[in-house]
Amino acid sequence: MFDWRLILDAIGILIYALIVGFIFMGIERKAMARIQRRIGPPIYQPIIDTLKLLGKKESVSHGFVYNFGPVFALGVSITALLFIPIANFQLFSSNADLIVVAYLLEVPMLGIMLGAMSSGNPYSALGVQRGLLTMVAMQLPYGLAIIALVQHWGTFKLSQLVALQQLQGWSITVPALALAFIVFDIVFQALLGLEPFDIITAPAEISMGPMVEYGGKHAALLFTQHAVQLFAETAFFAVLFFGGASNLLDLFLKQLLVLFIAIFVASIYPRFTIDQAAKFFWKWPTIIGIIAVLLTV
Amino acid sequence: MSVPHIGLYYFGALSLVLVGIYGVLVKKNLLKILISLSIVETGVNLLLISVGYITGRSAPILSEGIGPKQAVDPIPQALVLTAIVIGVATTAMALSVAITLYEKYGTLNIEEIRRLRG
Amino acid sequence: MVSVLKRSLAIITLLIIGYWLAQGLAGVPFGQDRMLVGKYYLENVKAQTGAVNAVTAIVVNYRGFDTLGEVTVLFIASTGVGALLWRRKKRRTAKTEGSVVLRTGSELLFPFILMFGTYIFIHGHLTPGGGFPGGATIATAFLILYMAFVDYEIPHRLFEPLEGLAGMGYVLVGLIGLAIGSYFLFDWIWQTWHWGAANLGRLFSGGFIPIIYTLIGLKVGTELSGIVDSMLTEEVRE
Amino acid sequence: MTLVPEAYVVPLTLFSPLVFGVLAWLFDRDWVRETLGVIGAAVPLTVLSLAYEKASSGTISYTIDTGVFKLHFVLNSLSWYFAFIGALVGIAMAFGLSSTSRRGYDWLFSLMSFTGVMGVFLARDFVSLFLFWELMTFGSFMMVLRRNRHESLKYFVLSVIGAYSMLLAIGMVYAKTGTLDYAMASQTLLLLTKMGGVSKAYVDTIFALFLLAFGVKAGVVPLHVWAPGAYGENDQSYTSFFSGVLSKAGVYGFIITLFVMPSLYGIYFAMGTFHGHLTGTYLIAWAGAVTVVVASFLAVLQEDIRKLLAYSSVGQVGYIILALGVFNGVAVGGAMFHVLSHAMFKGLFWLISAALILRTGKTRFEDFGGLAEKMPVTFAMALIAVLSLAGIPPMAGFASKWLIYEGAIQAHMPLVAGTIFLGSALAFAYVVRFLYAVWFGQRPSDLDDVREAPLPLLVGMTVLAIPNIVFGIAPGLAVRLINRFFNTNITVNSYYSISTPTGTYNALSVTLVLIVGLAIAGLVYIYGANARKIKVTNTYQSGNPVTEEYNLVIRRNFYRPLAEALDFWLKYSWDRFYERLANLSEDFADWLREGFYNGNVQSYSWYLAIILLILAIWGVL
Amino acid sequence: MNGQYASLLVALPLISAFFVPLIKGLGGRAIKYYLTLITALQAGVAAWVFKTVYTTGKPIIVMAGGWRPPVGIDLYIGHFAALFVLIVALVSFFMAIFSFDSVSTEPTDKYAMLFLLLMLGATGMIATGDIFNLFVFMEITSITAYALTAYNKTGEAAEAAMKYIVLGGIGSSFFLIGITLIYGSTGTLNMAQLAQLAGSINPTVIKVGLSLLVFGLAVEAELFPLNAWAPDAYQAAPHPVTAMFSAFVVKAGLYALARLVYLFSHAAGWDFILKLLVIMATLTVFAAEFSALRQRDVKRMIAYSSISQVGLIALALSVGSQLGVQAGVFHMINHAVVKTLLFLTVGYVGVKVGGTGIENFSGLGRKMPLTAFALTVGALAAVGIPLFNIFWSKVWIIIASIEQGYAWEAGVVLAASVVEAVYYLRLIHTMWFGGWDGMRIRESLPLGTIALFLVLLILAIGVYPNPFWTLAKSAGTDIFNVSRYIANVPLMGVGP
Repeated sequence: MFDWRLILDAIGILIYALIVGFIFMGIERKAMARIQRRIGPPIYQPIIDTLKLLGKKESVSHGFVYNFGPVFALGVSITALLFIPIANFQLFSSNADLIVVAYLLEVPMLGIMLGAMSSGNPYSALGVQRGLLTMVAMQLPYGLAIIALVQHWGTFKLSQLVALQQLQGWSITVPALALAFIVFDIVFQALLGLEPFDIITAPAEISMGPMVEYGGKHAALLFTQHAVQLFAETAFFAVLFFGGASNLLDLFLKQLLVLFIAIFVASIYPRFTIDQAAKFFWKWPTIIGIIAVLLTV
Repeated sequence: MSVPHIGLYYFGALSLVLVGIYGVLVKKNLLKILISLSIVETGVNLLLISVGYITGRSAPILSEGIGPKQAVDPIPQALVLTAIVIGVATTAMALSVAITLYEKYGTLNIEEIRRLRG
Repeated sequence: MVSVLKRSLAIITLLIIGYWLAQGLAGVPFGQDRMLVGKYYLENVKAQTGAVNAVTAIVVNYRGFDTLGEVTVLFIASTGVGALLWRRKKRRTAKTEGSVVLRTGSELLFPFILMFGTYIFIHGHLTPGGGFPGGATIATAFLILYMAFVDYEIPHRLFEPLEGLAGMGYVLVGLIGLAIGSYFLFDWIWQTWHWGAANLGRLFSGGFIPIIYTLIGLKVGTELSGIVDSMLTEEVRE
Repeated sequence: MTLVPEAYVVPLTLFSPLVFGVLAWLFDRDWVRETLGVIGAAVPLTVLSLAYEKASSGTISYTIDTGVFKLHFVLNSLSWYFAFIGALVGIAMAFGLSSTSRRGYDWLFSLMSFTGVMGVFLARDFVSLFLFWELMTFGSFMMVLRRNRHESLKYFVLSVIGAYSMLLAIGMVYAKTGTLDYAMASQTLLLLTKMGGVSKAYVDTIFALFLLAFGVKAGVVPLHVWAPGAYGENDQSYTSFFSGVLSKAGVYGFIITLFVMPSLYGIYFAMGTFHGHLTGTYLIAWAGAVTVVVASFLAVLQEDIRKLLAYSSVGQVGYIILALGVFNGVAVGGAMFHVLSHAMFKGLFWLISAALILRTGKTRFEDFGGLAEKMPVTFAMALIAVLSLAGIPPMAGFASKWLIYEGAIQAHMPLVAGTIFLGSALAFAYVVRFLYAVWFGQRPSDLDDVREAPLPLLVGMTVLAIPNIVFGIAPGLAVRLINRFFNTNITVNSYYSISTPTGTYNALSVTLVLIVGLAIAGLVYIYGANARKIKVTNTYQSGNPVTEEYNLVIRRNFYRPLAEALDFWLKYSWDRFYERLANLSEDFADWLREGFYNGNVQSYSWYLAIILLILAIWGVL
Repeated sequence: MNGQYASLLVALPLISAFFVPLIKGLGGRAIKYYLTLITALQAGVAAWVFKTVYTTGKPIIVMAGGWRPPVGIDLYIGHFAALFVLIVALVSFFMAIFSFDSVSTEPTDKYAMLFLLLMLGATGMIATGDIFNLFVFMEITSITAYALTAYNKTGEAAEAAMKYIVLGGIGSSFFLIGITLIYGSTGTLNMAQLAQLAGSINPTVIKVGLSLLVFGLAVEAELFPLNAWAPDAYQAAPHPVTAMFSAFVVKAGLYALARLVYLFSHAAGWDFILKLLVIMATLTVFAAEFSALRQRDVKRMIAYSSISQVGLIALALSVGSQLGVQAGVFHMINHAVVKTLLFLTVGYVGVKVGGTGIENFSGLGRKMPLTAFALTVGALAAVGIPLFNIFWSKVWIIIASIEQGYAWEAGVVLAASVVEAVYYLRLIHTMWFGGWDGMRIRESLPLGTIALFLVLLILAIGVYPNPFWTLAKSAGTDIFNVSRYIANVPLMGVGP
């Protein structure tokens, strides 16, 4: 039952996503630097870092679960990616739908946390706690945005969603879904762990949060995971709100657009503390989400 | 709400009963309560007897001269015989209990005899 | 202050209850002939029980069960009083000897009161009165002795068995009725043996009424004097 | 089917646990009691699995005539489904009990509640439902009574209030319809509602009473107060049965009111609609939603492992109630599937906590830590349970939650669906908190000699772990079974893929792609140099060494920020409210007794006079 | 042996009571043996009467003195009376055995007499067919009860007896006024004839008369405001006597109440009386349960619980439907069995451990395991746990009362029985899991066998209630179906 064409597509997309993901990370650092009026590292810097980390002679491990954590995270990110309809390649999206993908996008955090927790380092534990709390906080608005979307289009299948949006215009054009877009965008910041909600890694306070114990190839694994995750989430965002893409270039441009919105927001806002973040998420985004949901019922 | 006109005997017996109940409700001393109880019993017995009376007839002893038509209703008189003895029995029991109470509590005022409550 | 409120409240309640009872009694007008079963009794008392006094006939024969119950009530009273005032060793509470008049008078009158008591309960089926009044008079005889003498006590060893025997006698009469006439408390003397049918209105008539009344008289006499005795004695505290 | 004649199927499933329980209580020798107990729990499982095809196609009915009532039992596909789940968790409990409790007392009452729950599932008329309901409550109550009187009384009072409100409802139904059997009562009730023979208020009261009765047992929020105490203060392996299956009796009750008595459908219609949804079911949906949110928030903030699991169990049952309330095919199918998956992963969780408490003797999170190495098998089981409860795709938990998501959003109940999102995030949070506090981080010194859980307990865990994975990868199996008694419009493409009108979920493909992804990640991992294993205490802590006393760990108050964010809501607690209510009623009782029986003869005779006055006043008027 | 030998039921206890003074000299133990013998004989006679009534299906009419009713007094031993006289006899037999250990105060011969006459009074009340005879037997029961309550000669016992006498005295006097009114208007005292004439009596008289009768009997049957004497009397009386009080003395009062109320069902104002009884019964259950909640003395607690169960029976009887009366009778049987067991065990603990305070019960499970087990079974049965006997009758009573439209009353009763569950389960907890002072007490064999027999009976009725339910059904119809009652009584055509 193996149709080889699908496998080849999947591997091709995977490699493409990997490269584009690293480039997005590079763009992200470059853009932040440019905004802060400094030159910033070249765009392909993350690729070099990962290869350097992989090349290290030997690295430290705290036991099986510590190794299993990052591997699991990367594995799930790859799975999530393969279920999103990337441009004209349907990949596996026929036998899973919006809810499954939304869940798969959140599961990598469990992988990272498994590794962080088993490292026994209190900073990583603090990082885990903050990561979970952010996730809890943003889950309600995230859910409301998705519900509004689904209620409007009436289907969960991503491919069908893309087809409908091709016909009737992007989701943003619909007023109610515009509100959902705003909510989803705020939530998107937290999903990526960017500035206003990057309490998880919080470089200054708890030295990279969960990733504090990671070094060598574990750190490399996490960078690749972050790249794939970045690509998958931007693609998911594009599919949901910008009507997916007919070809890769079209998808790339939309992903860049989403990325730049996130970068601009990230470079402006200072960091929320965790209970401020929770209170914030449960005030404005939830209210807008409820309005969006009630409009589309 | 017409005032019910009842015979003098009924009135007397009924008022005895009411006086007795009044005594039980108001008096504090146990002996007075027991006395008012026996007043109630006498009142009731009187009532029982007066129900059986038929005007113009004599006691139901059917010796010569008094036939079935001239005798009063005998049943209440038979019943009252038993009722009186029951009254005596209750009063005897009550008095012996009062004796023990006085022995144990040293008083007959029912306000103080209240160990068993709640 | 409270007691005045309480008394007035009591009076009001009792007036209402009185009015209500009076309304009920008004339905049973005084002095009218409403006899139903009573009329049957009056018509056949002589034929069926041989007693002239309809009340005693009803008390002993027709409604004998009531009297049996009622004798038990008195028995319970005396046992109850005995149980409650029971002390291991008792002695008379009287302190002062009766006056000369009382002492000699009581000694003289004692036998006559006894005789009068026995007369009442033997002639129960003829004259008014019966076992209970007779027994009461006998008890008063002993009461007088108690009042007269400081150390007089009724012969307990005689009275208690007598009381039991009299009670048992009554029930035995009933059981014999069950055995002979197949009905409990059946008047076998009058109904089956037809004794004393001839001399209606004289002593030897009235079926088993005189026998029962003698038993009741003895029983009541001993019981009431027993009650008097327990009330007039107190515990000997060593 | 020839092995067990049809006539014996129902009585065997019903009464064998109780009989063996009594035997185990009588022959209180060490290994005799355990074997009897396990046999008692195994009989229903074997008999039910043997009677599978007979029950799924037709029905096996059985009647006991006790003179006073005719108790009527039926084993059809619906009751078979619930009874089988009960039996499965029951056998796991039996294995668990054989290692955690050494007392005939526990065996007697656990197996008595087993019989009670079986009776509730198989009952076909109200009186047998009520009888076995009381038996189940009494059995579970006695288990808690031995350990903590206050909690047990709180549990007993609430469940007896539930049971008696059910009796009231039964009485009201009997008064109007004259029969006690489900089917006949429902027909006549439907006719009466149509012909207006019975007033709407009457129907509403019946519904409210049933809702109260089943809500108490299912632990709907205002009535959930007994759950932490009853589940916590108990032999943990029995709690796997208690919270896994007994709460399903409450859910089964909702199903009875919603589906088994079709005419009650009529009742729900008679109750009118509330912008598009039946008021009755809308209420149930919102009750479930509130339960999910409140219970999950409370679960996250707990410090004691048993309390956390108890609140989480209340929350998960809240999901089921919510899905039943949504009342469209997919959601109800999801609810039934969640009944199965909840029983599996919650039972597993409780067995794990039984193992932990048995081995370490500790119950608070701050005393645990770093047990992953010491109890590897239990840790693996814990991972499966965590994945399943959090709803991670390859596990059964995800499949049922996915169906509930689909159903809720399809039925245009947006806010209720929103609560599901919040609930599942909270579930994820408290499950990871459990993982961190118990299994990872620095191990306190007194836990160094902890041994692995005993064998019977491990067997019990595997019995519950396997279905989690099997139904995770092959949800079609369970949905085909559910479709046999409910016409949920979930189409089963094949044993591993199910699809609803609006979405599909191919569990096998997700798992396969996951494995492929892990393989790729593994390759990347192996490509790097091999790693040197170091002790847990050797960590980057900007210089200061990690020692025994100076052991930085945040197991206590793991979610303090969340508690601060919620402090406005945490001021109110249902528990304190009920406590005050109980004291109020006891003081009232004291006042009444002191006031009325005040020992004074005069006041007593005044009472007599008052009664005479009442009679007189009535007579005079 | 024709039916008339049933009169032995009354004659036997009477003649043996009168015989006791003769054997006074033989000492306490001999008298107790004598007492057990007599109660055993009475049980035999009662069993014979039970067999004849239930095999022939026709009630035995004992006509005292050979006179057919209404001329003479008749004992109507129907299905209910036969059943309950047997229960009275059996309970007395058990309590006679129990008296060996528990009654030590001195005049045991007088105790034996009073014991027998209490049994006689209750049997008479149940069997009699004549309202004045009912009054006489009620008085016999009450006066024996006064004597027995005060029997322990302590201050509390005398106080309890005094309260009982004052309230009982008022109650019986008004009962007598009721009889006077009814006799005055009808001219007969026989119940069957009264039932025939009930319709034709002048309405005001029957309204006042019936309410007075009900009032008098309500004092005896412990309905709400009138049962203030009951807890004290139960607590102060010797243990076997308390068991007899709750097992059948109250039942006799309740039966008489039900019999009289249903006799006058054609009279005017009847349904108001029923409504009043229902309200009083519900209040009884409510007040008694709540008063038992924080009791320090277990015997008084169980007394309150017995009063509340009696209230439940009264509710069932006054609901006014055949099903209700049958359920009420079934509850009477169950309640008699359970309360005998409870008072037996609590009394035995009181005797052995010295006092029935709750502290004496802590750790009873290890101190006196058999008694503790019997007490637990009794308590669980009283609460109404399934597989025990009271569960069935309580369910039927609730259904019957709801069917008659008393849903609110049923609700209150259920709320009250939640309270009952609380205090019984607190007792069970203190018994099995309370602190234990280490010493184990040997339990006597005869009492153990009685307790076990009662436990087995409870479980038997609980698991398979059919035989007892058919008994209760026929007994219930016997009370409710007045026309059959009139047909059975061979009335002489007396009167104008």
